[in-house]
Amino acid sequence: MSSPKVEIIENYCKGCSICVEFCPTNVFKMEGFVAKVVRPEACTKCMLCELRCPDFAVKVH
Amino acid sequence: MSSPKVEIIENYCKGCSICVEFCPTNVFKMEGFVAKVVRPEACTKCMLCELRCPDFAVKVH
Amino acid sequence: MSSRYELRFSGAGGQGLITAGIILAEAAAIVEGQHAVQSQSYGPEARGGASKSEVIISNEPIDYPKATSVDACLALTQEAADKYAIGIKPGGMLLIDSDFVKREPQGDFKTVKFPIISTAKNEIGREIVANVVALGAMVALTGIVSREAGEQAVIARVPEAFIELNKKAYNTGYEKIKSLIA
Amino acid sequence: MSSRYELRFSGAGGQGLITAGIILAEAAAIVEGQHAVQSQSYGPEARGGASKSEVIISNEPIDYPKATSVDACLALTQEAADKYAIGIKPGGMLLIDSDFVKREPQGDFKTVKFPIISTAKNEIGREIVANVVALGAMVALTGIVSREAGEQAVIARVPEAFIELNKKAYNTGYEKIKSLIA
Amino acid sequence: MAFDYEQYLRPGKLPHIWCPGCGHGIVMKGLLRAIDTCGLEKNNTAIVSGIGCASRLPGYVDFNTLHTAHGRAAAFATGIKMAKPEMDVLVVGGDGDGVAIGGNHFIHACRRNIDMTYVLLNNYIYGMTGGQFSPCTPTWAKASTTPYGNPDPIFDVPKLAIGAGATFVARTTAFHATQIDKLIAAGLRHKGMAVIEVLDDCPTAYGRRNKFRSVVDMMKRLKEIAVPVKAAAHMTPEQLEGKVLTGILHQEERPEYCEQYQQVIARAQGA
Amino acid sequence: MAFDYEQYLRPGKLPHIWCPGCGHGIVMKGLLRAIDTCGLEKNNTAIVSGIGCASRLPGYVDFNTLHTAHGRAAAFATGIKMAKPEMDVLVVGGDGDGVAIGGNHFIHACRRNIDMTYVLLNNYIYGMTGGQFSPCTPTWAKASTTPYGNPDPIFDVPKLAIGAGATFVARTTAFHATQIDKLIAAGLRHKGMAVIEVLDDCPTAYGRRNKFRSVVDMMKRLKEIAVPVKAAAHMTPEQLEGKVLTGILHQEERPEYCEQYQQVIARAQGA
Amino acid sequence: MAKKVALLQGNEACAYGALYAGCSFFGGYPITPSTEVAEVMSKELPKTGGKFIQMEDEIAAMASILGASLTGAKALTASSGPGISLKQELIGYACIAEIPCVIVNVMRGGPSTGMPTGPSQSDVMQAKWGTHGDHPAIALAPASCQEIFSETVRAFNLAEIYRMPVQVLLDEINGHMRERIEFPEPGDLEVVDRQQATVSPADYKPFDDSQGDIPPLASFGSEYRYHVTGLNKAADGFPTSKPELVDAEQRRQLRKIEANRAAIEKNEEYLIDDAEVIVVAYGTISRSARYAVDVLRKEGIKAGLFRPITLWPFPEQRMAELAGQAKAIVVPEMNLGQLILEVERVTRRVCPIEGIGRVDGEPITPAQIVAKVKEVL
Amino acid sequence: MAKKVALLQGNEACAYGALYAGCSFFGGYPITPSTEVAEVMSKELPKTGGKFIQMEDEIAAMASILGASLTGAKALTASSGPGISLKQELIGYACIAEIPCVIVNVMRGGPSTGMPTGPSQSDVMQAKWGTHGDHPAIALAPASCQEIFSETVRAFNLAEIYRMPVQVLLDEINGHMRERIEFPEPGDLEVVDRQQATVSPADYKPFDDSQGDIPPLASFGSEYRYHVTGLNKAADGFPTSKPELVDAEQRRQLRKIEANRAAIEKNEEYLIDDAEVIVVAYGTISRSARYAVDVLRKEGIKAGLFRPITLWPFPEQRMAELAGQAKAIVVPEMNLGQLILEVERVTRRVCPIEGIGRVDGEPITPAQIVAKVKEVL
Ligand SMILES: Cc1ncc(C[n+]2csc(CCOP(=O)(O)OP(=O)(O)O)c2C)c(N)n1
Ligand SMILES: Cc1ncc(C[n+]2csc(CCOP(=O)(O)OP(=O)(O)O)c2C)c(N)n1
Ligand code: SF4
Ligand code: SF4
Ligand code: SF4
Ligand code: SF4
Ligand code: SF4
Ligand code: SF4
Ligand SMILES: [Mg+2]
Ligand SMILES: [Mg+2]
Repeated sequence: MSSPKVEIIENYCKGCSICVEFCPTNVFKMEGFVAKVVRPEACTKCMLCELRCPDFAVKVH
Repeated sequence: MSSPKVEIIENYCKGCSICVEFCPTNVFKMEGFVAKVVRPEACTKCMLCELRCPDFAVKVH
Repeated sequence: MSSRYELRFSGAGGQGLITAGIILAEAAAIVEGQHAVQSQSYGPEARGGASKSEVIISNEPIDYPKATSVDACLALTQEAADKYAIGIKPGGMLLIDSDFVKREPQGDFKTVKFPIISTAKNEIGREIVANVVALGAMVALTGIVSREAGEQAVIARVPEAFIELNKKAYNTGYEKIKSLIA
Repeated sequence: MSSRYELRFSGAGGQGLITAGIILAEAAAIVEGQHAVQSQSYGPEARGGASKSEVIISNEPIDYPKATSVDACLALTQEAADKYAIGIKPGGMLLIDSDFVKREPQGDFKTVKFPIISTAKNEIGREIVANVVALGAMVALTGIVSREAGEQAVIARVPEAFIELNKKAYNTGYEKIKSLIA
Repeated sequence: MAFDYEQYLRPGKLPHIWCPGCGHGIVMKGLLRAIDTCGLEKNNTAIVSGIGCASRLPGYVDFNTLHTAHGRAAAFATGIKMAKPEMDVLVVGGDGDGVAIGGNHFIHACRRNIDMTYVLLNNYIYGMTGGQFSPCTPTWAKASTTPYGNPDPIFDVPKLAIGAGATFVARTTAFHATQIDKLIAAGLRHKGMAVIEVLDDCPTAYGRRNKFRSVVDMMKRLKEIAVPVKAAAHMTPEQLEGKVLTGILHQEERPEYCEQYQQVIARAQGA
Repeated sequence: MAFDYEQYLRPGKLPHIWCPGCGHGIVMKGLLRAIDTCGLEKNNTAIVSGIGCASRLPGYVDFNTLHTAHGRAAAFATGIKMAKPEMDVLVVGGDGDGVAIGGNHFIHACRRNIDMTYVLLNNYIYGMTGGQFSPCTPTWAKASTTPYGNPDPIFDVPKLAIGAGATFVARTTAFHATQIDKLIAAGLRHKGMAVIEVLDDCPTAYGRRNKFRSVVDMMKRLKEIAVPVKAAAHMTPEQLEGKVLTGILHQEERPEYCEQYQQVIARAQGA
Repeated sequence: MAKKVALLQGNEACAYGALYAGCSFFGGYPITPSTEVAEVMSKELPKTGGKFIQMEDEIAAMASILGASLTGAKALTASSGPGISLKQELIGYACIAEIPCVIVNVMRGGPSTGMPTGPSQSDVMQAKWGTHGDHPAIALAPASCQEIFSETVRAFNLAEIYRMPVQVLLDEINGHMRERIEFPEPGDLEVVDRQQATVSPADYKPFDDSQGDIPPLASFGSEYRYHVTGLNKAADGFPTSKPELVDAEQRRQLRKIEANRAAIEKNEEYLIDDAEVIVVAYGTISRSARYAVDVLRKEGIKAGLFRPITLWPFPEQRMAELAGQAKAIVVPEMNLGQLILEVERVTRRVCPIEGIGRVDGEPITPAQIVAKVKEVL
Repeated sequence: MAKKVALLQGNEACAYGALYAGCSFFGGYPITPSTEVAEVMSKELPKTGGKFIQMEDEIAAMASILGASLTGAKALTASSGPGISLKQELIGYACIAEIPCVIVNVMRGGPSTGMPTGPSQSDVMQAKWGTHGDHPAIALAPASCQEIFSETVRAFNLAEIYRMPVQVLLDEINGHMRERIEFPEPGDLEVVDRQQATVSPADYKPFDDSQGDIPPLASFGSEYRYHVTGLNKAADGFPTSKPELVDAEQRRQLRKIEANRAAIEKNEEYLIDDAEVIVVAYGTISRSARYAVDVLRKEGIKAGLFRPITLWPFPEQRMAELAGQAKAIVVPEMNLGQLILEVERVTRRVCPIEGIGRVDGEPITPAQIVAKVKEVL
């Protein structure tokens, strides 16, 4: 299994913080109005961020 | 208890036969288009004819 | 103008007068290829009350579809007679059921009396065909369609099983009137 | 004709520009007893996109309630500046947030630049009062209502607990512009 | 001993327009007895209907009566009750009126639990318009718009009412005349939305088409299919096949809508 | 591993119009995954909505999409399905659209058991019009037309659907994202009317007014109130107080409407 | 005669006309005096695999035919006043989303429940203005059962050609009366089918006006996929509020009618050439009028009949011309003055215009018209 | 100044006007751009024991206000195009059953969902013809927030006086814009309460026209008991289809308006005396027109404004007079030509009449009107 790649499409992100708050391993952080990937290495690929982002802005590969 | 008086208001009666068929003691009979009281003495005052006549045409006193 | 001829069948709701009107219109329009319009009026209430069915027959297209001055009228009940005999044109005809219409409407028309319902009940055996008896009677009275056309239209309308009954009703009505007015 | 004066507050939905317009209109209409009409436009979508609020102030009843040729315009975003600076009349005024409007609209009007949002954030401590900072700035720029009337209208609108904050925002905006254009 | 219906009937309106054997007359009488039992005052009572044969009922009875548009009775009644909560408000109407076109108002009145008594005269057909199928017409029965039999499943009216939140739901039939007034009276006494379905018959538009030889045959069917809830508890699913439960099918206590609104008023007035 | 939503999205339509944190986006994604799971064909699938924020969903997805009038989606969808039964038909829409103005069409679609999948995005408010209360707004909550709190009781949507005759009824929340697609997929596979209620959030028109500090707080509430049906079986009424059951709440087999109508056709053709 | 003949009610003729036109879907809700249309459809449609559905109300009925129409079906509903009022919102939807369908209104006395079994022509203005917003309208008012058949066919044609709802206005009299009908053979009457999209599915836009004012409508469930909305929309079917697009769309929709008046309008003229008094009448009452004209002519009075068959668009040019030649115009209607307003408007009242209104549940008789004509002369 | 003043949206002013008029019941269903009316009512009504109810849809909202009105309450609903279309059947019910109520329509672009946030005046004809059957109509179109307040009061008065529904037509612009309002004190504006029955309960007939065309309406829950139906009915409220009774009833209902035009009609004239071009405009657009008239006058062009405040009944006599004096008439409307049709009809087009239609979601500007006036001159 290749190491996960977590991506945020910034112009889709509306800054709701859902990904930030519910990622079990705190991969994201809010920066201004958008979420940023700050600890990609911590990702366990649980996919919840991608599932819960209302704006198609998170992609986990 | 006075003996029951069963009465049919003929111009209300529409001749549906409900009173005739469901009187337990066969007090009524159809005559032409209206029901007639034919055996008033048999009436037990169960009141069902009055309750079930859709046309306010039966009165049991 | 055209040969416009106006008939009215009146009585109580449920007596089959609309059907009688339809059969007559079919006899004229379909069997004989004339023009015909049939219409009816509903009473003030959805059910009950006097009811009428009108048929206009003509050799030309018919404009106004309702009766303007009635050539021949049938009345099976007193209420219908009271209400609908008005409108019969001078010299027109009125056929009444002599058992039910006791107060004969007065006017400049010929009145023919005949116990239609009781004929149906007693001679044909089924009160329900009174409308067909009446139809036969009206055909005989008016001659507006041929006897055969009327019979054909009756046959075309009724279910297989009732053809004989209705033929009998029609012809009885027809013949009774023919002998009455002969 | 009348002393009709037209102001436009533009920016993004959610920046409180409608409220700013309302407060200004209240300052004019209620505090000062002038005539005023405030109106707004919704963007193509129910939410988001450029938004504008317009206030017309006059000493006479106001007919047409929308801007015809704008005396003074505020733009908090580039999109709003691009879209709504058109319509400023020759010799009119445009106030832009210098942090957000980088491409300055060109035209026969005077442009004043001032970092409104950052002032709210950094000097007042709450970005949410940027609209009141902007209001103070517009009052200073235009003088269409008195400083006091504007302040009074601000006080009347905001909840008790936020009065001081908003007064500060208003006055900061007012003074910054006064010193800028002095 | 005969019940004095005249006291509640408008003079000169009988005979009514309903056909011979139409069940609606039986239900009307039960309704009047229930009103009498509960001592409702004429001036203080509104009876609201929609359009249909059943909906002609209010015209005969001497209350504040409102014959509205097809399907809208519950919504008109809601306006009356909200505006004058001290009035007793009843709705009467047919199956088509109540749960076809009127379905939305019916379920929302149930949801609100507004204090009204809704008597639904279910003859499982559109009587007034001559016998088109209604949402209560049995599947594969004949109606003028189902010449090959009705493909539609039916609404179980009590189940629908319960699903929507009605707090009193009962059912009986026109045959069970003595139960009609009892259930309506219980509904009137219940605080909140009470739905009483009365299965009755439309010999004219349903009976003939569906091979009932007479009104009496139709009444006998009502007698046969009815099973009191209590009795049903001891019956097997097979035994219950084709039966309908009668009696009070559901009752619960929930805040009544106008009372809830009194709280809104109290809050608004700063109480 | 990332699900390829793009294959089902119309190009160039993102970002969508929904507010930051609006639950509708989460549900839309679940819907697309379910469609993918079930292998629905784009050309053969119709997605129908009414009016409201939720009802904007069809505009984003690449199927035959129909954005109708407020409340009427189920009725339009019924026309599509009846006319072309081979199509897969989905309805999506809000609580107001579905069970306020659209209540009648909703219950009748349930009654008919027509083969459609109805995804009801219940954010318990009229979002699009700025936050008036809906029939799903909690009692005493604040909305723009209930400044003193909402006096209305709510519809329990699954209970209403079951009462009306739906043969598949399920519920989940936007928090339970992995369940959304599973339940919708189960609904799509079910032959007959399938109702899937997804509780989601409207931070803009509901959250602020009702003192939720953030979208995240609202999501947490969804997490907390949800109890899977199985788990609920072991819980006391006290423990269930304030909770909502999730999962498949009801499933039964009944003839499907279009198939019933095929029988009508067969009869008409003398088969 | 080789043709099949029958004595049919107007309502029945309407249903058979719809079937002739290829109607394969009926969504309805019963209401007097329109119910026979539904009854015939419920019997005939399944014979050929068509669909009849009785919906929960008139709104749902209207919705169902729009859904069905989008799948490519020719779709019909029938109702009367109260039901037609309920359908108004969705009639507007059909206009803006440009979905072909036919709506039969068998008019009865109104407003509200009014007189369910009484004839009336009092929904004529509603047929144009009933729904909110600017929108196109086509409404036909046939007079005889044969014409009800053929105009119903034409209604479907117009609906399909102009991609919009078309109303057929009958009334309790011609809906219920029976006349001899000759059933046209296939091919006797023109039947227009929906224009098919020719561009590739990828290029298809449901409101693409680049080829003309009436873009082809592809069917749901074909290889064409698209979006439909009741919001103002761009050519691609997606909502827009760009002023120029909204303006173009709204104007195009009215232009569908205005630019094609010649193809849509239809009227009949009887003894009009030398007429000094013109009776303007439609539907059932045109039959009274024709009868009256004959009576008047017999008496030497130069009366003529102008009978709009298309009430909307109203044949205004021809009406204006005729007004120029007439000494007076008489407009009998079973209402309290509706189409007469349009007659007044388009003629500039260059001659006296008198209405005969009747709303008591009885038809206007030839005698009434004769009397009025004599009065105005 | 002693009077309470505030800056209010037109919709808010409308709600406060209703409260001033004594409205104690609001039944509604939310829709943009009318919602603020409901919002204010939901807040203010319970303060004085009044009732606010949000119903399940617009039909129910309309039904609820009619039920409430029968108990004696002054009742209001507010909506916009789609909702108003849905209410049509029951608007007819209110007409035939003669139940007072006020219906506010804050017009938006249409048809169907159209442009919910775009202003429009395209429901003007619907306000008269939307429901089926012949029926009376009153519709008012105020222009400013202050006038919205006072015309809403007048709407209630007219509803109560004439026992019928009255519509108040606003649009997205004047419904949403804010202006200074002076709240009238009690007594400043006339408030008419419902005429009470004076006969004994036994003699009361709800439609007894023996004392005049507008019989008093007793309240449900008083000692008067009666029957109400949407069928044509006799004086006692019970259904009838006796031709003479139906005829009398229908005509009486229209006569309520026709015989009282002077009391109902209201319009404003601005610089009209010597005007050569008359701009006929109403509601929001009358404000553009007034501005344009000022501009034109400045340029020496003799323009004047005729502003009908009562759109229905349309002030036709005055309009016809004015047409006689004018060289041209210009009718700007935010629609594709509605009231202009009535202007054309009543003036016989004795002078050129030009419309300015706009349906792109933007208001008609003074400049557009100025340009058009110059063009027609
Ligand atoms: C809006 C509207 N739609 C349809 C009708 C026609 N209509 C009158 S009564 C009725 C059905 C009546 O059936 P139901 O409510 O079951 O009452 P019943 O006559 O069987 O007692 C219908 C469809 C109407 N009057 N108004
Ligand atoms: C006939 C009609 N009535 C009212 C409206 C106004 N309206 C638009 S959306 C909406 C409510 C939306 O609420 P919901 O369905 O719950 O969807 P949400 O916006 O919450 O997703 C309303 C009342 C309308 N467009 N049409
Ligand atoms: S996949 Fe799971 S662990 Fe990885 S970023 Fe997303 S939520 Fe965090
Ligand atoms: S969940 Fe999506 S929209 Fe929300 S903050 Fe994260 S990336 Fe942005
Ligand atoms: S039940 Fe009544 S109506 Fe029927 S036959 Fe007996 S008396 Fe007559
Ligand atoms: S009261 Fe009973 S026994 Fe007596 S007549 Fe009536 S049904 Fe027969
Ligand atoms: S048609 Fe049916 S429901 Fe109507 S009165 Fe007759 S029997 Fe009763
Ligand atoms: S208003 Fe509410 S429902 Fe609508 S998009 Fe915003 S958050 Fe979502
Ligand atoms: Mg029924
Ligand atoms: Mg919602």
